[in-house]
Amino acid sequence: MTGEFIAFFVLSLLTIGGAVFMISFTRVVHMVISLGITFISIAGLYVLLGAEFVGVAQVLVYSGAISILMLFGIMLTKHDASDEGTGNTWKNWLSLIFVAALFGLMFWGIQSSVWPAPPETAASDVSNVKQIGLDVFKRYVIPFELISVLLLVALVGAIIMAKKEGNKE
Amino acid sequence: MDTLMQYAWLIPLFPLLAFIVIVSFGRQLKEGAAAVGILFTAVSFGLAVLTFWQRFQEGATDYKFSIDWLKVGDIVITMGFEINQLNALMLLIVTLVSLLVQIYSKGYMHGDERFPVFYQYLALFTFSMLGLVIAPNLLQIYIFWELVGVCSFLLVGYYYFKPEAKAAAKKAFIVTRIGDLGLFIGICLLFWWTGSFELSQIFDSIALGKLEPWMITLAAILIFVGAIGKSGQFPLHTWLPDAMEGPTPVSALIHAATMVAAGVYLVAATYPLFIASDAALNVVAYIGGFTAIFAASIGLTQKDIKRVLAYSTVSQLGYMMLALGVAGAAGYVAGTFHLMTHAFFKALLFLGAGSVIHAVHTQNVFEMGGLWKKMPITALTFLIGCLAIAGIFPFAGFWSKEAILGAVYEAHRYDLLFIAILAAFFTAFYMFRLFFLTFAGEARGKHEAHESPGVMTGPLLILALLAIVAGFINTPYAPVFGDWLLSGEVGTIIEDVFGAGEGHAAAWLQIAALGVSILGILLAWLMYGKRAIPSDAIPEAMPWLYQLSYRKYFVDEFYHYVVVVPLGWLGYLLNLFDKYIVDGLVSLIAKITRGIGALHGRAQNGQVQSYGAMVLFGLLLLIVAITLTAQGGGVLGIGQ
Amino acid sequence: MGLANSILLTLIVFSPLLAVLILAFVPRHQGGVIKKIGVLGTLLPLALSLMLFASFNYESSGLQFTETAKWISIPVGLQQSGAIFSFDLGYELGVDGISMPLIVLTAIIATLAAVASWNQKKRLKEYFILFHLLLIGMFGVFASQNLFLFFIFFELTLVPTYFLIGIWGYGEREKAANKFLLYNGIGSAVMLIAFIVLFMYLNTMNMDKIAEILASSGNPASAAMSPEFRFGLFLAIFIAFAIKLPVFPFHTWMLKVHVQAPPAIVMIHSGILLKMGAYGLLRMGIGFFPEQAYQFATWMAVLGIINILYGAVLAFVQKDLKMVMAYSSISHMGIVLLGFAAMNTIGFQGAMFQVISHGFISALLFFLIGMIWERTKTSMIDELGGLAKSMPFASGIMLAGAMASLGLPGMSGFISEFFAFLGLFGQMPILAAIGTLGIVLTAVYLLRAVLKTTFGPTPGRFAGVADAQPMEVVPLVVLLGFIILIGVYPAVLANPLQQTLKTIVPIVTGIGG
Amino acid sequence: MSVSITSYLLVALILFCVGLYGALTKRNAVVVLISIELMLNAVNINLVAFSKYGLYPAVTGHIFSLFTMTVAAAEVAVALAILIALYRNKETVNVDEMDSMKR
Repeated sequence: MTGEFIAFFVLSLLTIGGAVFMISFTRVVHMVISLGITFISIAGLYVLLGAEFVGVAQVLVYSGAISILMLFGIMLTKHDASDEGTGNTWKNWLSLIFVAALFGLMFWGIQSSVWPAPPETAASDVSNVKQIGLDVFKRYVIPFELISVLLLVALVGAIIMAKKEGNKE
Repeated sequence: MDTLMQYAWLIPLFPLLAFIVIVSFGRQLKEGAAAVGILFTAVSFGLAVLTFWQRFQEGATDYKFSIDWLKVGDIVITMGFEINQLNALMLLIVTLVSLLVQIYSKGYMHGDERFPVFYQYLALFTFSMLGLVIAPNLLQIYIFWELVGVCSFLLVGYYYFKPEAKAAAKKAFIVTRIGDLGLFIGICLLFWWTGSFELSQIFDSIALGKLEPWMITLAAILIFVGAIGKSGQFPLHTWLPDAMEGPTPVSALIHAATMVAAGVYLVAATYPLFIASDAALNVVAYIGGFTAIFAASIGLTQKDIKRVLAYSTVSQLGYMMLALGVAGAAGYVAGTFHLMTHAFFKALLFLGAGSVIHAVHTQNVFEMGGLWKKMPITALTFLIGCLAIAGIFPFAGFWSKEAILGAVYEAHRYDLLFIAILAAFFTAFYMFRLFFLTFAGEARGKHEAHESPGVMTGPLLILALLAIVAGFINTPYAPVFGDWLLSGEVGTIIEDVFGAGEGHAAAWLQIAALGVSILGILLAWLMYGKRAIPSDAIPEAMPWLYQLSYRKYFVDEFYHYVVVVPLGWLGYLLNLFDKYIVDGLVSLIAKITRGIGALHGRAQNGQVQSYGAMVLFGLLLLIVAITLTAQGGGVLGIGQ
Repeated sequence: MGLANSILLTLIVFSPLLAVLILAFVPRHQGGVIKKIGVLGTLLPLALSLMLFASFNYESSGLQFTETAKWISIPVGLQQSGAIFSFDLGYELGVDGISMPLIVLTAIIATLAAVASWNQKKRLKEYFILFHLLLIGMFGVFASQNLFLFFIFFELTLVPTYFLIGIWGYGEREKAANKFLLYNGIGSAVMLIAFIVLFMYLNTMNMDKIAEILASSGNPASAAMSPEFRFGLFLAIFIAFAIKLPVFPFHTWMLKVHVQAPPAIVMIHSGILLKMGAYGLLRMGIGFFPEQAYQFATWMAVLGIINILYGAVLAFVQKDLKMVMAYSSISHMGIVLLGFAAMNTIGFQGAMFQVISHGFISALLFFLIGMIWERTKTSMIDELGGLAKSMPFASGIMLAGAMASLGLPGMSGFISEFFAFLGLFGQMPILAAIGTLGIVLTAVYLLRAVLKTTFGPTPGRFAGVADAQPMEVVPLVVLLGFIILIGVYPAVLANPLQQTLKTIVPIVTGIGG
Repeated sequence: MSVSITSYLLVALILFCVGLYGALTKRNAVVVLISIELMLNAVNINLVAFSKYGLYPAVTGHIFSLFTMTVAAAEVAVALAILIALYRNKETVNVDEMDSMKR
């Protein structure tokens, strides 16, 4: 029972628990809090996996930006808590069955597959931030640039769409 | 003199001309149509007399002429005409009766709205009947056979607005058609077996032994089935009494003298076929015999004057069939002879009945009576007819009936002889029952009867004369007619097979037959003339027997429930089958297709999440499929 | 004359186009003018087809008035020699003894049907344009000697018929039209598959050539097709045309069409369009695969008998006069099958006679039913009655038509019935004997229907009904005239048929023994 | 004993399934969006896990998860913009009622 295992256990419990609560809560604040917990726990998982940079980015982007964005999204639109309850139960059950089936299949796949033995030592002591930086700006420079363009376009597009129309008409 | 027979084809042509003229100018002619019909038929009659006379003089060689009508492959089908003894005789009978009936109709149908139509049909019938009797081949016989059937149908349904007439016409057509079916099949089979429709060639083939015995029997019986239909023999007799719905002259012409005799004529014309098969002859004889007694027993109780006569016709036709079936030259002569005499006296009886109906406007004999004084000519001629049909010396019926009895006796068919004599007794009884009820006693109906006009009584007198004298051409002492008839080609074949038959009964048989007839008349007189015996004694004593006879042995009902009703049911069943199974199957396929479409349509509900679920489901299926099919190759099956 | 004869068929086939063009320029509201053009337009093909009839050579057994032109050529590859190898589809027309009478029949019925359309009121312009397009299709079917061309014309008949039924029909017209299109579309699809297979194997679409290649056992293309394969092809063609004929159990579409379509179209439909089934069966089914047809003959006979008896029994219980006639058509088409099943000259002749004669008879009867419907607004047998009183002429013709239909000698129906059965008696006497029952049943149901309509007491509401008008007398008299002409002098039809049938039958019987 | 890759994969799988269920059943569009984010995160966990325990450990997994985050961020931004626009017009963010393409 190493410390790593305990950390993993706790973090994954928080992740899944947060996700499940997020799905089942009906009040906005609760949802966003549980969402934040999930995201942060995932960041912890990343750190556990030796991906500190990704973990930090996760905290920045997801826990920081996206959760807040979602909060705004929910608050800006009319939120009626009672709405959720009247969903189509028949559809819910069907979806549940499908999802469970998918889970079963995947679980079976994961369990029955042979995985390579975990490496004896950690890959390298070189901070993977540097490694990432090297790779991003050498090998993946074009996707990186494209992503930036995508972000720009998304930014502009989001502004245009969310802007109030009809003022000039 | 040979030239005259070459023009025999004109005989049927004149009535056809009359038909065309009346069809074209019927509306203008009005009652003048009668004149046209009579005139053209008279010409035909003249020609027929000349032809007959020539035949009578010359005898021997038959005259035959034909033209190509149709080529089918290598087979040439011809149309033509043939004059032999039998034809010549039939020509004479048909033209004579037709002429007389047309003259008579001028009075009987006077004032009818569709007067020209009536003559139109009569002319067409005369044409068809004449065409039938001069036909040299079976195909032509069949063609005219059907045509006379149609004319009969048209004339029975002449009073088209009467539902009974409609039903009777339909029945007449369909029932005879059932018989025609036999003829049709027989003709087709004979064609394939002998390669020809020509009667002469068929006879040759039989003579040469080309046909197996069973073929001959089958063909003969099939042809006889045609005759059964046309001549109203049991079991296809039911149409004939119903056919009395037609105007009475029609009954006289078609349903007594000529068309119904066509069956007998057909058997006589194809007689070489029949005599080659004993079985076929027996069938003819027994059906004929049975019909004779069967119809006679029904005739005993009928109340409608025309129906009595109709059953009498059926019975007499059975007599003729009996004669033909008993075999031999004697039977052949006797049957044909009776055909001729019967044509005269039965036409006479019908026309007489028509005259009575014309006067009293009812057909129920129990509403007549006492007409002897009011319509003397009609009564007298009717009496002559009755005497003739009852076979009283020296009327025509005596000689022909006696010839039949003789033929049967000679052939040692005592069972048939007994039937024939019994039938003769019945005949005498019901004919005189009819006579006494109609003419004797007191008037029972409310009617001002008076004698019919001359145009109607004229034909009656002529026919009465013939009914008296026609028998003398074939007395046992001078069988002129028989000798002549057997001198033709067909006659020669018959004589070859059987040898010349004497065909006349021993004296005791003559006396016995006469005695039986007189007994019948006496009984009728006692019951209906003098009323010494109450006429309802038998009905009261044995009601079931009376009912059986009066209701015609329930044959009609039997057919209705055994044939007509099941056919209707079958039809309804098949209709349902057609609607719901045959068509339903197709509709079902269409519906399934549409249903599947609708199902998919419902899935297209615009709900993104449903689509998502669907996609998920598809993904699952794919994964399962790939996992199952790629064994040992890992999840994606790439490993191999 | 030379030139005219050399393109006579093209002229006949496309002559209705003239009327279409003229009609296209006539204003919609001038109904009278449109009607006149519609009727007069049919006279041109009639005249031309009578010319065809007159100059037809009765001695020759082969094709006449042939026309050939290159039409479509699809290059598909190079041969070893370097020449381009291509599929050629020619424009090939021609008539022989079978198709010539059918063309004349088409022209006659078309003219009469146009006359019968005189009382049509709705959307006249479109009606007559479609009518003439339909004509082109029908002429083309009978004149084309190329399978591809045949198929195109065959389809060309479907489309106008679909609209003619669907727009101008009675109550359930759309349903009837859909059903018509569905069935015939399936039939066409099956036929097209068979044609394509033939084309793939034989590389020609010319009917004569196909028959020739298939008959010669030495030809490699012919040798490549096994008897079983040929049987399959024969069955495909049989089914395709059996739907058209129609043969049980493919008949239900026809009932709807006959009940719902306007009378003039039913005349054409029952008079000619059904006949395309018989024509195709003889020309392509039996003509291409005589051996297989011979093997199939017993089944054909059985199907024929089923058709006859089934149609007759069902006609007996129908309540609607039109349904009676529709089932009667089924029954009569059974006789065509019987004639084919006989596989001898007599049978074929009977079948072809039946095709022509039923064309006239059914046209006549449906025309009469249309007349009755127009006057009484009903065609239910139970509601009708006693029409002989108020319309004696029409009733008389109706009776005559019924008599012709049930095979009265002296009328065309008899000749066909007689020869079809006679032919079959030579091959399968027992089946033939069963089939003859149909003769009686025909009489039963026809008399029931016709007598109920015309005989009996006249109900008051029909007392004032008018008899046939001059414009109606013409078709009635002409049709009856043809029926009687063929009945009395069948050689008029037998002579052209003769030589052609002689060429088909030896193939058939030569193999079958 | 260290944590095996299967454990990480399992966690990711559970997260993915929860997200999927949410995406398929929730009626509020924003919640659906969040669920989708959860699914993306699950994928990210897989990527990172493989980058450590995979057949060829490398940082490529990290880079890919970074890209995914970026794209997800862009996606969320645009999606929320669409939702707001939609809400302005239709007064609802209910997924059930967003079927105007069908109507």
